[in-house]
Amino acid sequence: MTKVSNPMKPYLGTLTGVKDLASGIKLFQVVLDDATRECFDYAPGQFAFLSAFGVGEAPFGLASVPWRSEELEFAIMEVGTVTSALHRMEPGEIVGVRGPLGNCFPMDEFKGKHVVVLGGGIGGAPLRSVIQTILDRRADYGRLDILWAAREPSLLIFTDEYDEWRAAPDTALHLTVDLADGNWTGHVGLITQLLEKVSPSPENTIAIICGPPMMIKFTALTLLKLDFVPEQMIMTLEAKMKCGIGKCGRCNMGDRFVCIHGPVFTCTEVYDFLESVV
Amino acid sequence: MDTDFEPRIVGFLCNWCSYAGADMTGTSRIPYPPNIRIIRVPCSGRVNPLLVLKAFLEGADGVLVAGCHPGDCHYADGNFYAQRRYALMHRFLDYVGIEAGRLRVDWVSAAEGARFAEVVGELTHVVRTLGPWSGNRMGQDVTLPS
Amino acid sequence: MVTTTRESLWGWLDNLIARYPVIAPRRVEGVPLFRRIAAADEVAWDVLRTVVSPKAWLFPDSEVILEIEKRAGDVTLSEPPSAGEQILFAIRPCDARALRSLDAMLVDHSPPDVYFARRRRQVALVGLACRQPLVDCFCTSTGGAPDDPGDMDVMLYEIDKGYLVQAVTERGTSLLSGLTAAETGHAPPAPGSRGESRRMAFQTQVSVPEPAAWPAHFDDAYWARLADRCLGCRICTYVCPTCRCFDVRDYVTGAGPGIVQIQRLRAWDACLAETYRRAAGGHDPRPLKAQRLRNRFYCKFLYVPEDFGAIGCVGCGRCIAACPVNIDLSEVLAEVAQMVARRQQEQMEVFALPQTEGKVSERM
Amino acid sequence: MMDMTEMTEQIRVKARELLSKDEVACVIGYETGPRGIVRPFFAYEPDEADRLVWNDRCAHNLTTYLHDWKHPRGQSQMPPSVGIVVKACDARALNLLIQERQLTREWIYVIAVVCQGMRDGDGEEAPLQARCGRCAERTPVVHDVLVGEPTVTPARVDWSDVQALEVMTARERLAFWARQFDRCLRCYACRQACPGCYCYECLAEQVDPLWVGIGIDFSEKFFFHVMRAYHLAGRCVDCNECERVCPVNIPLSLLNRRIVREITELFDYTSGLSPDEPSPLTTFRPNEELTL
Repeated sequence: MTKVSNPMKPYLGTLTGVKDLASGIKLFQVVLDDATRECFDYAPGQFAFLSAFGVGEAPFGLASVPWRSEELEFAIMEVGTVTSALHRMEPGEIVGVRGPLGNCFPMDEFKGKHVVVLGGGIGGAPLRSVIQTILDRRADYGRLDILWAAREPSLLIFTDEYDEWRAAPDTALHLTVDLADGNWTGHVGLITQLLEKVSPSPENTIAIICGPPMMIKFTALTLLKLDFVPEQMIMTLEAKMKCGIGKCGRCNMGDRFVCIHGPVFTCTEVYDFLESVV
Repeated sequence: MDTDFEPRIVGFLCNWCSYAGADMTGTSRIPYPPNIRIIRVPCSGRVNPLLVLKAFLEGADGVLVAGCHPGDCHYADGNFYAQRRYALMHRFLDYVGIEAGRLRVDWVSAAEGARFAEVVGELTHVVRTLGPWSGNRMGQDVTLPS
Repeated sequence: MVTTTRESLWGWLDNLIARYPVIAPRRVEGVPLFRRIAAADEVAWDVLRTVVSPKAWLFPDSEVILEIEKRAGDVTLSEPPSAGEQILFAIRPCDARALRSLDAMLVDHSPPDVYFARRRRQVALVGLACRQPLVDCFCTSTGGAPDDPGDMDVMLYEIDKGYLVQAVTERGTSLLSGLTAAETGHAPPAPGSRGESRRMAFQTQVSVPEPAAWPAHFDDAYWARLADRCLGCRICTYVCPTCRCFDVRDYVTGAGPGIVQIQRLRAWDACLAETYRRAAGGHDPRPLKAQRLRNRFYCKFLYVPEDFGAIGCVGCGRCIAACPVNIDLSEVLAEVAQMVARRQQEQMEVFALPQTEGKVSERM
Repeated sequence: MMDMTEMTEQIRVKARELLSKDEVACVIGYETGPRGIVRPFFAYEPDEADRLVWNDRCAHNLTTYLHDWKHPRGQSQMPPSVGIVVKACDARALNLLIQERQLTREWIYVIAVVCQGMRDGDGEEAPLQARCGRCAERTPVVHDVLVGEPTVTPARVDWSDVQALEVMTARERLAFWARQFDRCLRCYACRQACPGCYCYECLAEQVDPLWVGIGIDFSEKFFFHVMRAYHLAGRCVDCNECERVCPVNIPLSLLNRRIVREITELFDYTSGLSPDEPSPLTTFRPNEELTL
């Protein structure tokens, strides 16, 4: 008997780990059931719906890479009903996972190029898979500059991994916060200001931006000022969505759907959208 | 009348008078029907009539809203607002198909343990006579012939 | 192709009703709607257009897509059983054609929506040709015809002494077995020919601007003016035969010791709704009513044709008839056509006068 | 009685004057669309004033549009002044909104029109709308300029439709409402058209707590409609827009009017007559005792 696949039916998975990442942000680690694990073949940039059964499901960018662990990892901030329900869950509980969905970062095309990664707050979560891909295949890529921003120090995510990132060859991590607290000794200011200070050369470089819409908009403008062209700028967009497969109609920006044509877009594509993303 | 029918009754009791009154019923060992499920609320004025409606739709056959006697409200006047709302809503719920007898709004003080038992007893009896409310999610048998 | 008397057709229909659920236009408290019928005489034959399109029977206003049971740390998911075969009876050509658009969006575009696809496979369409369009019908303007049997399994044409009956598909032929024919051997009318001959009877005729013409007018001030009177309700999208936006949420239906029963529901949603794009954090890329209303028209005439290769509007006229503030799709199309013409004119003038400054429209 | 053409002319003259003197940013009135259907119209330019009309098809309660003007174009500046054409029922809605601090009287220029009732259907002989037959207040209670001569028409007190329900048993009434709500699409046109419904997030769309689920079943629809009626208790001005816009003819006035009658009987209050008197459910009399 052939297996009838229903894209609206989630796979079942077990929460194997729930870790505090930052204030109000947790990392969720999910291992899918044996039968479905091999169906879930994903690449950096893709997303999946997580179900907290009884409350609902919502889409989240995959923050992990498949070769490091069989655990799927999602960094989730508590903002709405589904995320709150997830935050109340504990390891051992069962969640639903629907995916992988959407397109991915063209990591092969980036080979041999310098990469600038710009992450803003929780929006930076999908970039961790990009960073891990480059670190694990370090020789394939040029210089890696990670510009990592948050509203305040307590909201910086993946702080545990900064040492690994910093230790990698030809890799630099630049942190900034909009508002410093007493213990913060690093850069203070918007990511655009940090970007102007770091001022990466556009030569043979790809810039990848993830974050809230306003951050994406102004970071892209700053990159243009630094002589980047839109073709060199890649971003992932987020939108409220219900299906992830181009049916529910909700995530369109003009005639492009974030779920099926994205979530990864070049800046050129985004400027071509009929509708503004902000 | 369905003899096996045990009414499900939700009681919204104000923290300061009626909930204490219900406590008094228990400590005085006055028996009252076990059909009531009690929800403690700060004030009868807090009980949005829509909570009552929601209780019916989620499976209640009767609802009790009880608070301090007028003039005794812990918050000075919450029960006066409640009184106005329920004077209206009581009749309106009946109009949309929830018999007036299924909703009881009454004042029970912390000292009136016996009275609480009496109120619950009367309400349970009335609801038992009326039978299950058929508009709720459990029943779903509302498409009656015209 | 046969003819049959009214009595024979009713007899045949009663037979169908005995075997399948039959959904047909019926007056419910005076309101014409597609509802399941128990007997042939319940069919409202004179109803050209029900208030809500029959899509509701393939893509219901709300449906359970998953039954979820949580039991002591274990979760089981099950899909609801199929509704089985059903017949949409006396469906009009525009509504049947709209199902083709829904096919393109929900089934042909991979991965398919299994819920719609399953119902679609299991439905047979018995069409009824229109004889006289309503004032706001404009199917011929969108490439349809009031007597097009193309999307049907069986097509019925009202004639003076009964009905002309055409089996369009094999499924239609097998459905028709048992129908007593009065005369046989009629040649089927060429698709669309009868509509073509009656083209003048259509009071609403519009030329639908090509998809490629729309983007240039996205920022036109017209949309904000149009949206001034829009109430922001969802009538137009809910009565529309091609709208397919939906919302998904879980609902706890029952709980006991160690067990929770949940239904995952999906229900119609509308791009006109204020909360449609509002994300949990509060961000909303479409906060203005004008943006939301504009999206509806662009979806119909640009996005759906471009993304799914289907038509977004079949000209049934339901949104025109139902809009409480007379936002009239045919009028909007005419306005856009005028904008397109004006733009062409302006571009020609720009070529003629190289010094002319281009007008920059105000972005919403 | 003043001729409708003359009233149209007076509205146009006033609108043109307001717009050319920049006293208002816009005049909200009525126009006749290409299909001959009367619909709301927003005149921004003095020349557009000539599109305004007045006749017996100007049914829409335009005050509902004032909610869009409270936060014009998503900005936080003070709203511009708006001119608006109102009938008697609409004027009561204005009072309601002023009373509820939704708008200040100063930024509304009220072109009030003495109304002889609106008609349903096509043709000259079309019947008066049911609500207009019941209406006693033909002269608007708020105005900056009054178009037409003030009249009082004796109201035809008629509760027969409500009474027809009241003689049923509660179970029959439940079945009646189940039949009516069965058709409801949850398109929320009733809410959108209502001048009294202006919450930023309606209870029907709130997800936490979830009052109304997305399921289109009886309990969700029943809750929505009873909730809406209750939220309008002491506020509903009986303009009956909800019922008029309903695409599936749900007799919503039977809900609203029953509450209107209760409010009158219990509290001797009529909504929208004064911008100052508080709604009866937001106040109480000292030591009052009501039958519960």
